[in-house]
Amino acid sequence: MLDVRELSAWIGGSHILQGVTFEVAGTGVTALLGRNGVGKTSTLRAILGELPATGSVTFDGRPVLGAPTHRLVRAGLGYAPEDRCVFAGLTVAENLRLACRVPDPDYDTVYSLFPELRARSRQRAGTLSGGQQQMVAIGRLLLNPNRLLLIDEPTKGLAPKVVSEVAAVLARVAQRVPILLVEQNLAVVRRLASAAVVLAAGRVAWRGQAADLLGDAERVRTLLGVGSSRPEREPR
Amino acid sequence: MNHRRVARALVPVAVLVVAAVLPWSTVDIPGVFDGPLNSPGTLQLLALCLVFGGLAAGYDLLFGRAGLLSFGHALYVAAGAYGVGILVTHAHWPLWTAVVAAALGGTALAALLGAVALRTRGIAFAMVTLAFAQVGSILVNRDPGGLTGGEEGLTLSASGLPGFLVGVANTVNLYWLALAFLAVVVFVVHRVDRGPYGRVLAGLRDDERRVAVLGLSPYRFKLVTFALSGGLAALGGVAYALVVGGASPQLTASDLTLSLLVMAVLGGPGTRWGAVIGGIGYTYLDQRLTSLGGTAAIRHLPGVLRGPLSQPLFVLGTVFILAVYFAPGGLAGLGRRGAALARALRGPRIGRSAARGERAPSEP
Amino acid sequence: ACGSPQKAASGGSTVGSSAPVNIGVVYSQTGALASYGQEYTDGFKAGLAYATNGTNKIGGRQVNVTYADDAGDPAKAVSAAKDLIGKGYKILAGSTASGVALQVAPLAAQNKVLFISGPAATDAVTGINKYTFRSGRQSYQDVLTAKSFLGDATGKKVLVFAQDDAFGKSNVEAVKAVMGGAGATVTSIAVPESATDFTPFASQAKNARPDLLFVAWAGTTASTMWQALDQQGVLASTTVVTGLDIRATWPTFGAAGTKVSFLAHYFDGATDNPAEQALKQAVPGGATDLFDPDGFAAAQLIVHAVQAGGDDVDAMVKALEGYSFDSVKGKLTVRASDHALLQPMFQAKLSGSGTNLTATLVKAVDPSDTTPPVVAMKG
Amino acid sequence: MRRDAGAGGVAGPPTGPATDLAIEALSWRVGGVSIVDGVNLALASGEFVAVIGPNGAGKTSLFNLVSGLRRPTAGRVRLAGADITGLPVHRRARLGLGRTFQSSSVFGSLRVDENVRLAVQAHRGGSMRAWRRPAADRGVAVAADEILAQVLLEARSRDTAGALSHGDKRKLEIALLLAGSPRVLLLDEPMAGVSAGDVPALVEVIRSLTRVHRRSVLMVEHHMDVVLDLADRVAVMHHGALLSCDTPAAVMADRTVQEAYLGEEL
Amino acid sequence: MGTVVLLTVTGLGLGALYFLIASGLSLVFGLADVLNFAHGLFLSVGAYATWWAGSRLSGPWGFTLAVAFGVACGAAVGALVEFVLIRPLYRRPTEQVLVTVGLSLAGVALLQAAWGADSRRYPSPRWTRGATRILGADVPNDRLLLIGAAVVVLAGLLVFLRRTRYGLVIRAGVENRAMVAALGIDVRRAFTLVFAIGGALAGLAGALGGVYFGAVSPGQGASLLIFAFIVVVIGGMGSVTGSAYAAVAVGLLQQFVNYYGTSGAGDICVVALLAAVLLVRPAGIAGRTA
Ligand SMILES: Nc1ncnc2c1ncn2[C@@H]1O[C@H](COP(=O)(O)OP(=O)(O)OP(=O)(O)O)[C@@H](O)[C@H]1O
Ligand SMILES: Nc1ncnc2c1ncn2[C@@H]1O[C@H](COP(=O)(O)OP(=O)(O)OP(=O)(O)O)[C@@H](O)[C@H]1O
Ligand SMILES: [Mg+2]
Ligand SMILES: [Mg+2]
Repeated sequence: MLDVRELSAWIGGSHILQGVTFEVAGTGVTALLGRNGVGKTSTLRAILGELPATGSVTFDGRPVLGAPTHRLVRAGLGYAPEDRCVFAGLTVAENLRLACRVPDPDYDTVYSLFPELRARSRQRAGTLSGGQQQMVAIGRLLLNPNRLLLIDEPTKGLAPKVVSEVAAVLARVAQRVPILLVEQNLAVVRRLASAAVVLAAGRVAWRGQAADLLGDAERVRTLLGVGSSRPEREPR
Repeated sequence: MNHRRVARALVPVAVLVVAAVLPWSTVDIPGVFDGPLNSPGTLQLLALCLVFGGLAAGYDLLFGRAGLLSFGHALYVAAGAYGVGILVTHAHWPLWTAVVAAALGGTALAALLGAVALRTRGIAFAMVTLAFAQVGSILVNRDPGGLTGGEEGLTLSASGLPGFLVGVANTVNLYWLALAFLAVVVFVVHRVDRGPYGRVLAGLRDDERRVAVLGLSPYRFKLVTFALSGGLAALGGVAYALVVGGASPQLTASDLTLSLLVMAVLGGPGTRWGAVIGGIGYTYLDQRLTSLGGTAAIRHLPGVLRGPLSQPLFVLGTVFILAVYFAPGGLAGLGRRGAALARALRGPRIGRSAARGERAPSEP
Repeated sequence: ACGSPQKAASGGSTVGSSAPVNIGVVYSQTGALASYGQEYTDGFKAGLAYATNGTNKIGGRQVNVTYADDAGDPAKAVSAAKDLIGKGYKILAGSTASGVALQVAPLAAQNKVLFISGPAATDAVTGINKYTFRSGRQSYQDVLTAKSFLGDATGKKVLVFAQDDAFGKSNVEAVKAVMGGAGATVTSIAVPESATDFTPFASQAKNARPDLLFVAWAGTTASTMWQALDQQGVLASTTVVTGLDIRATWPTFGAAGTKVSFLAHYFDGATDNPAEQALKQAVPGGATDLFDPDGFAAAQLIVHAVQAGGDDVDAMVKALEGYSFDSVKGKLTVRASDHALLQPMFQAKLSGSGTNLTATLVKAVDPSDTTPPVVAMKG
Repeated sequence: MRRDAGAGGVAGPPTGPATDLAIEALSWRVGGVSIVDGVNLALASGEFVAVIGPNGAGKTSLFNLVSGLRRPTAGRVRLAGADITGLPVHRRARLGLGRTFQSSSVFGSLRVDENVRLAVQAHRGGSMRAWRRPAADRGVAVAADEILAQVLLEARSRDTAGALSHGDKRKLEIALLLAGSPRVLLLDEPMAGVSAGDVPALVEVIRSLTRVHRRSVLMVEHHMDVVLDLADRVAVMHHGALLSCDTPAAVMADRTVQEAYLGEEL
Repeated sequence: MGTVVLLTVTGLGLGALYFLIASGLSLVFGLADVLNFAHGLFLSVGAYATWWAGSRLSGPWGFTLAVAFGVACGAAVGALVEFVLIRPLYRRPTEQVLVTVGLSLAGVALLQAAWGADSRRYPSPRWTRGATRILGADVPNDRLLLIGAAVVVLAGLLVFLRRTRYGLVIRAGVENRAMVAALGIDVRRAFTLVFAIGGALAGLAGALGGVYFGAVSPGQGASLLIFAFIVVVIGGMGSVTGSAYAAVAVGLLQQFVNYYGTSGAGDICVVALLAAVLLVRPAGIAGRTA
């Protein structure tokens, strides 16, 4: 679906991505992992044309690198950025309305997943709590029929219960639409991802099946720094 | 490493010394100045440039360092110029007492009005300061008690001035005076900038709420900065009045504040030397472009070009727009950009999207 | 190359009987008063040619005129003047705006150079110092001309309609002194300087029912003000007097133009004499205008001063004090005590419509009827 | 969730005389909506209390009231016994109340180390001084470097803070807080966005605050393992009210907490 | 009585003029977040274009066509300025403001080079120069024209902002342009449109301002700009209805105080009103407070 080859990107003169190569299959979730600052967010932004980049990105067989962001999105590439980016001055309803690209947006999914948003539809998004803003950002993505989703840390700041719910919805969505997912919560990755790409310092450090990565404690420790020294979560 | 620090400290001193001995030179730079360097006309032009260099640096303390966009800075410049003019001409005070009083008065005025205006922020702050300055402008134009001379302005009476400041032969003293003013401003601004205080100002520019959470009162820091900047502006107004020989209502107009802003931006706001260079360069252009209009080169152009080019403001406005475009970060930013460009040229080729990207290395 | 930092005005060491005479003209080439400046220099060039009989030489010495732009900004004017003085110029002329003239005049006294002020109308230039003269009229002369419309002033009601700024206030004062002194009751309406709507003030003027309404107005709001006076019917109900500005502004009177009585410093057709004919020959299109005579007279004054004084400024001053000569406007006299320029003034009417207006002379007012009061020389 | 009958009572510190922070019947209403509703909570010296609750429960709002960014409509806040309810933000900070922000707010145009230096200097005083005493400033720089090492940011200390990735900004937030060494700390989701591999180290930094430095900490966090690892007591907020405040084990055992907040395990 | 009526109607007329100027300014400022110092220039462009066309066209519809031409020129200049000057700078808001400052300097000088600094008589239709008697006061007809135009513009803008998607797109675009693009919307087009509308409104204000002043001069637009700024800020950034209230308040206040108070008091009162409003409600009367 999405084929990224030798992607390099710069910000303010520094070389952030140094030849990233991976692909996203036609179904399921591909997780993009790595420690802070390795370039996960930058990869998504470069794909979307928000950063100056070289290399090649093909979406559905067509080269897209360099096309304006809004064209890509119109072509069915949905994006939820990591810092939520809700429009603080607009109400919740306006935020959602703005995101609609089709005549019959799927409000039902959004409102059934986040009933909170219906109740607060007239509240200005800037006064929402952090988690509520995250809900708006995810909700925006689910309104339109997309052909590929790029999602950056969707569960950050959400309460555990909502994390499971979001994960469930994404799992459902992923049956129809492939997802490239950046996520720090390994439990969510384990639940959703079929494939995984691990970045380190602007390069791909590992690629393969998600199970192969998460099933191998040693690999997880070297690639993601998650050690086994810490006790696993206590049973409740 | 240590060498560099010494050099950094020495260069300004060297520049100051060169500037101070400049009036002994008879070098003639045709096209740049109308007469030799030590001719009164050239010295007068340079003195004015220095005064505005200082004014711009003082304004940049507010705009570039503390991030406060004031549209009413002209008020404090005018307060200094009119203050010294009134005290010397009407109240017959001795000049130096009047200078101190005008500078202190300007500081106090800025502290007072700043205390009110700083309760707002952003564009609202800009507008409140603009409004206060507008009141000042109205008052000056109304000529209360015959003190300001209304639209005709106020002429400094020569009898109230020490002899060494009067007469064309003494223009060089005005030049040194302006240089001294500039040196004072640069000294103060750099001291502020490099000390802990400057770090707080930089913090304020980024996030006021954050500064408060660290335990520092944003309001107090902003107010002190505003008053300090107002005091420097008043001192600049004094220098202006002495150099030009009086004050005119143009000083109170918002155009003056806008030109200070333009100077700061042209030079590079918040940088070490940006505003000073911007102020000097802008004033030089502003003063010289009027004579450009009369030059033969322009008179022989076809009408379509001659009309606009003989309008100094057209040339100035255009130069300004081009500078904003092609020298973002001001003149001071050019060096940095040059380095970045060189790096980019050495690096790999940049894709098509570079043209739209943020701060793309290949951008002009 | 090294020199002294106090390189004085003696820089032009080329003093001597064969050296050229350097004259600096600092005026508004650009800026709001550019068209005044243009007329002034047109007149100056014509006057110079006339006074030197086309030779451009005074007593065998070549005349060398340097023009500098002040853009209406005192700072630029002072820079330009200092530059010229520094280069050894002994004679300056110019100043289109009053504010500029008042800043430049002290330089003349401080450096002992001759300064002939231009169109700047402020009374304050008169008697400002020994080295400053004027080549145009002053506000007080305007007011005295306005008084000539009143006939016998005793018992008449005069209303001054003016902006509340220095220019307006000085006019109100002058009218009080001139017409009030002659027995009229003078009241005034002071319109805020920055106002753009004059309807209520016009209506107030109408209700006051004066015998004569004197309008003292400057700036770009003039047409709005005339429109308001006309709309409120003021122009139809009383004699309205105001100063006639340069020709380009006449159309802005709109419909009011033909209903107003004008006092005029000068307009094309006001006089007919050799100087006027010479001016007409010289100016573009043969159409003279308001400030041409000022430049013309300035040139005449300078030529006379140099003829009499050579390079000695004090001798020039002496020669000019009391000097009387024939110029475009007629006979002009420099009053010795305060350098006021005594001159004839005019009453005029506009006729025509749209942009096609002509001014016609109603009456010339004798210099003796427009003599401003004597002021003490200040420096 | 059922409201605990003796919420006010449970919320008090279990023992010990010294109460560092006392929140008394604190309420905040905006436009007729009650966002924080009569919260009582006391923090003993050296105690670590975690606040959990669904999104929009009012946790961040509570922090805003305590730190002074918002004015409560009712109730008081005491810091070490002194009433600080009416004080402006910076005065509270001076008295020893520090906080981090849920969405990182660092000084983007300053370098990372300058960020921390600013915080150190704000704490030590002398910020108004325009004259630099090089010796004093060097002390500040050393302190700043130490703190950056603690939060794993020493490698980035010369970078502009605005250029940090999100996770690294979170770490800098914590560094800014440490620099002020306040006696009471409010941490708003310190681990959100921190990569899983870096969590343990930061947990240790935070743990040392109470265990080593005897500071008192109030922390909002959605990562339950972090909460369980660190907290002495866990307070549960819902719809603006404090439902209960108890040992971690007791709170985790509460069925309503499990249903309304934790949900099914992934 | 007559005086009060006259003051009220002319005050409303002045307010209407302020509103016409402020509406475009407020639209561009509130939506596109650009404090447009060149708005005064747009105004002068509209006025000169109308003047130019009006002196060449005659007949009953001549003036109306001339105004339409002025509005079109304003719109064209607005769009052009956005396209050429503002768009490349959208990540640098301060520079955007500065470019408009430069533009206002250069543009006014250009007008001056073309038509001179002196004011030109304006070809207003005869009926606008007359007066209508209302309750004992001779109200100038051009004020009635201004009031009418202001009402129409207000209604039109409200429909545009409330009924079309553009308002939403632009408000969001100001906050985060990249995110709007990431929602699949071509935000650049919307911004050009806003500038075009702002320019058209300025053109209209300039054209009708010419009638009000009876003349055009290059600096005319800029001289009114400061009050338009004040109106925009008092009204609340970007709130069109707020601007309308503020314009009426400023117009009436200025007119009454100018007449009854001492000179200059009108302006000082307006400034005092500004300061007072901002201190009580920093976001303006219709602005949202946090
Ligand atoms: N504006 C910028 N200027 C310079 N460098 C930047 C800028 N923005 C990001 N970077 C650098 O780019 C690198 C990659 O950042 P990116 O945001 O892609 O990381 P990330 O993998 O998403 O991290 P995180 O998990 O913390 O979100 C980081 O080292 C960061 O410091
Ligand atoms: N001005 C306002 N008007 C209406 N509701 C508001 C306003 N400000 C905040 N709220 C609401 O107050 C509630 C509390 O928000 P707060 O940010 O304190 O939640 P939180 O507990 O920190 O949630 P999260 O875990 O998602 O960060 C939210 O539901 C929010 O929508
Ligand atoms: Mg990221
Ligand atoms: Mg929160």
